Amino acid sequence: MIDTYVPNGSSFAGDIDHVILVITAITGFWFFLAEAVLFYLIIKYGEQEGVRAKYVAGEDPKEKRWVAWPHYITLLFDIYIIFAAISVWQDVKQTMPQADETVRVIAQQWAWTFVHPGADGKLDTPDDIRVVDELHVVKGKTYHFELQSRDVLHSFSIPIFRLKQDIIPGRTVRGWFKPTLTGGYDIQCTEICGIGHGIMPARIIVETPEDHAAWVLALTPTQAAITPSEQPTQLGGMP
Amino acid sequence: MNSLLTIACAVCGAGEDPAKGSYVGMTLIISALPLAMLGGIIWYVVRAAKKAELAENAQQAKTDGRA
Amino acid sequence: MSVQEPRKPVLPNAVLGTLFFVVAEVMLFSGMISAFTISKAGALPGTWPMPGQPRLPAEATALNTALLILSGIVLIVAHRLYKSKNPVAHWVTLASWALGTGFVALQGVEWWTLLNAGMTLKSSPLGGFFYLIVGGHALHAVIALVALFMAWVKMARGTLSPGFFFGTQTFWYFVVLMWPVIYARVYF
Amino acid sequence: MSSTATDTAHGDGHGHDAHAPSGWDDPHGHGGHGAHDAHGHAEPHWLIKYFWSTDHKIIGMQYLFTGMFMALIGGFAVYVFRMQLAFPGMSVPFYGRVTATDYNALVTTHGSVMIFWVAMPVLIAALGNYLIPLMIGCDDMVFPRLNRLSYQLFLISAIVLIYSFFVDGGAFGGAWTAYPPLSAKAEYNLTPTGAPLWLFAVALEFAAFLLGGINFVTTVMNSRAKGMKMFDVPIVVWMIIIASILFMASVGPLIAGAVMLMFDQTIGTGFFDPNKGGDPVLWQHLFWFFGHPEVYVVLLPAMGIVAEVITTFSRKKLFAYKSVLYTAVGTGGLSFFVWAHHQFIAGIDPRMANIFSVTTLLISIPVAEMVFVYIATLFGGSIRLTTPMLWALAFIAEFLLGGVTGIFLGASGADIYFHDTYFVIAHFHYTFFPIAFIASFAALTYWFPKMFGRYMNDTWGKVHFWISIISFNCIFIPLFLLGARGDHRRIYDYTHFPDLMKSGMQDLRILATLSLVVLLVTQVIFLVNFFYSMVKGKKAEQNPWKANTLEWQCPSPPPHGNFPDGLPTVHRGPYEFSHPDRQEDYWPQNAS
Repeated sequence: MIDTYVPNGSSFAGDIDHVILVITAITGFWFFLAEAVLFYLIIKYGEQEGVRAKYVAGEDPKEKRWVAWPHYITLLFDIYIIFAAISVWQDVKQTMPQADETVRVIAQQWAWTFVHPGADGKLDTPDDIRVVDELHVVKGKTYHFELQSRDVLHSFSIPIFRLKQDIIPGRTVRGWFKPTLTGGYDIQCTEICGIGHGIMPARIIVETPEDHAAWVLALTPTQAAITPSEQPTQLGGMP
Repeated sequence: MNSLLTIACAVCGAGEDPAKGSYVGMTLIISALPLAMLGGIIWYVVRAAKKAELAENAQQAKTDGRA
Repeated sequence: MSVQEPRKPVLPNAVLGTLFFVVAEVMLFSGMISAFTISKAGALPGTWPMPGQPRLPAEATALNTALLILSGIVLIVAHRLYKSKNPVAHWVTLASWALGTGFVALQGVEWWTLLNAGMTLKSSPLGGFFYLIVGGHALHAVIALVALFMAWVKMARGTLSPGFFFGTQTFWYFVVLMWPVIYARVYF
Repeated sequence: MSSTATDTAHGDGHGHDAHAPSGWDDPHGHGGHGAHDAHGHAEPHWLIKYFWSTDHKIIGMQYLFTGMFMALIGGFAVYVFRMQLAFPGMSVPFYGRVTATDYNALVTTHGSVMIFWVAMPVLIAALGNYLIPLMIGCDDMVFPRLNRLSYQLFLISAIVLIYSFFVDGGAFGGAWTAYPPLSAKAEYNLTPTGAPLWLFAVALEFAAFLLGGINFVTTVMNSRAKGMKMFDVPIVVWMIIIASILFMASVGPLIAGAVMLMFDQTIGTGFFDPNKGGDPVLWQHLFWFFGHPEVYVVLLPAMGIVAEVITTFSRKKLFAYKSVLYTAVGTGGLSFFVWAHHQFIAGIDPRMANIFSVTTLLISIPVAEMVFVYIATLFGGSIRLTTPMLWALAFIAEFLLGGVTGIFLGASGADIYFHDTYFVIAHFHYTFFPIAFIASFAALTYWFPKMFGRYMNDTWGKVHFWISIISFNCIFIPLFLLGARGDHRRIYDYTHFPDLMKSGMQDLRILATLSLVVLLVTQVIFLVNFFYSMVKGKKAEQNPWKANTLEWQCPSPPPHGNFPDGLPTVHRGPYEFSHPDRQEDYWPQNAS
């Protein structure tokens, strides 16, 4: 449903779409049923000359079941939705699969810095690749991310991955994703972060392993004399 | 400075956050407290109202008896 | 004979109004205390209190606490005497007021000492929370003491309305009962 | 707040017993004069009469008109920023170019004004003040002067908020949730004066409603008419009472947080500053601990209004009165356990999300039950589609959509995608618009004859209704679609996001904006109808709708003291319509 418009770009996007579909089906059914009953009653019991309204207290269990049964069923549906939602939540947010690579995302007013591990696949080494407003990842690899903020709350959101996580200054927030679709897509900041909140876009570039290797190679300096990479210790305060 | 970075593992939930226990405890207390207080007031008022009614009835019975 | 006439409200307006106000106030303090507890538990080892800053004088404050609780008990006695129309009632009320004032005065001395020792609102989270919570309580205590003093003046003159006295009492009991919770959470 | 203890106590000295018709403490009070038609010599100066009155009806009107004025501000704000979204960079008519700073300030203002200065004062303060003493059959609130103080605090808070537009740096722009560190430090939010002023206004407003709420609850507990038992109290009064209690019990932590945040802003403490050992997430807890019960604080009175209107115009007894009452209490109780669903992805422990997901979905049961009960009430009725009835039925129809879309956001797994998108905006506008506007229109059109002794024009009322409802749906259904396609909130200009400028998305934004303009312009019909009918409308009798509750058993408009023939005695419940033992199809509560 969602994927008609927003492509389904990560390993768990389909699961989240499925939960949304389930909820849409259930709530849609209830919504249209309730609206239909409402409109039927309005039309059926419009004021008529000489017809007096019924006197129904609604306290008798026999009358009450008209309301009681629908909400028992609502409860059943609720329980089903809870199980569906929580099982996805556990996959996406509560457990992390083994990572192939870790990237660090540093947000500040109003730009993103993405620290890629570079050729050696490890962060905090001299060959880290720091790019502003562009995150390069490989299709099919499992990534962990470390979110850090230099100033206020931000939120790291990639709609095609169905991924969203707030970034809290003073902490490192972790999560994971596994891209399944190549191409360039939007990264959004979804937590208001000051006047530049609307001009804080970034792009995620999902590449094939070959393209990514070429990209890494182009940005890796040939000599070892590289400036030491910025440590997370410089967090907090304005840059 | 590095030590100031606390790890709030939002995903693995490994309990690294030292505030977790008190956070959960405070959540419970602060959620249940208003209900407990209001329940207390309602209980007291209902009990007092019942007592007043009983006393009133007793009074009534007394006056009736005398009459 | 507590029930004088039928159909009298179960609780007088003033008591009921104050009671609901107290519910909101208790939630105010529980908000602050829970924030304090979470911040304290989340603080890095060795920063609570910050090195170079005094720890809170829990032992000395025990005396203040005792004064305040005694004041509450004395006010209960005053209430009993007032209801039995005993002429001594207003002196007992004044005694309760004096004990309460003693509490606020001793707290003031404590603040002065701490401020001189370098613990301010801005010096550390502990300092901030201490002045916030204890200061908030002190503010309520002062307001309640003003009301209690007015109650004493009116009682001595014989113009006191029971509603005013009961409302003030409700508020003062709230101040008294809130304190041990604050004392136990913040000072230790 | 400082004088409350003494004031409450004072009020008692001057207050009145449940059954004493005399004893209001208004020194200028004159029993028996109408609120709007008397201008005799013995009258107090009109300034004193309308601005210093302790009469609950006048205070209710003050709240109502202030709320309506603030709604115009909130409406203008949304007009400006929606125009910017539809036509980025355009100079908006009557405003000019919208900068990013303006945009954030307008969004923040729209949110906080509509919730705190429109929904709360109109639904709770205005209707509560106006209706509670009339509906429970007493002459005034138990603490009339506290009531006046409550309105004055509220007025000051509104003035402070409006003033904050004109200070250096402009109004606060950190969203109505005011998350620190953005809201805490001027170097982040760039509104050094606007942010503290906003916070001060909100705190003052809370103090005002706290006093008002205490007054409502005490009045209903102690001043009910003779014979009015627990289950004879009209549902709308119950709902306002439950809402007031919810408000009182939940607002404390937020006031604590507001004081802490204000210290952070002005003194430079570090309660929410991670660099000083504070915790920014703490504010979110204190805020949402209040913020979610707040939803039910405004929802319940709206539900109550709908109950009154649909029973009257379908000539039916309310289906399962007790169930409605119990579900309202249940909703209130549960609402203290759901707040963290606003923070699923905010970095809290993910296991907490599971618990809050369960409680959030559970709260759908009592709310759904209330809606089912209202629908069941229509069964077998004799439905008259007057303007207030149309609004009340529209409330049910529209609120249903708001309710079911909440399930998406309460289910943690789906919320990962929908959080902070336009889906959320559309969802809560489908709840808040019915609450704050549809229910208010139902209430105003329903009680207008009582308030002013005249009818509103029904034809224009229906024109206003249909255009409003259609344009409302045309605003927010596109926003659901935009949200589903990934549009995130509080963005000043979408042209920076290529994925959000794909085919049709801008068209949806333009459709929503144009519908909004239609909706706003339509309100002129209502305002003209309202104020014209106030002076020139057809005269209304005492009980124009043939309703049962006590407010219809006194003159329209009610004089000072409400019941000139003595306070009523209640013999039955409020919804005895079409009773088989009675010839008329209504049976007033006080009729023997």
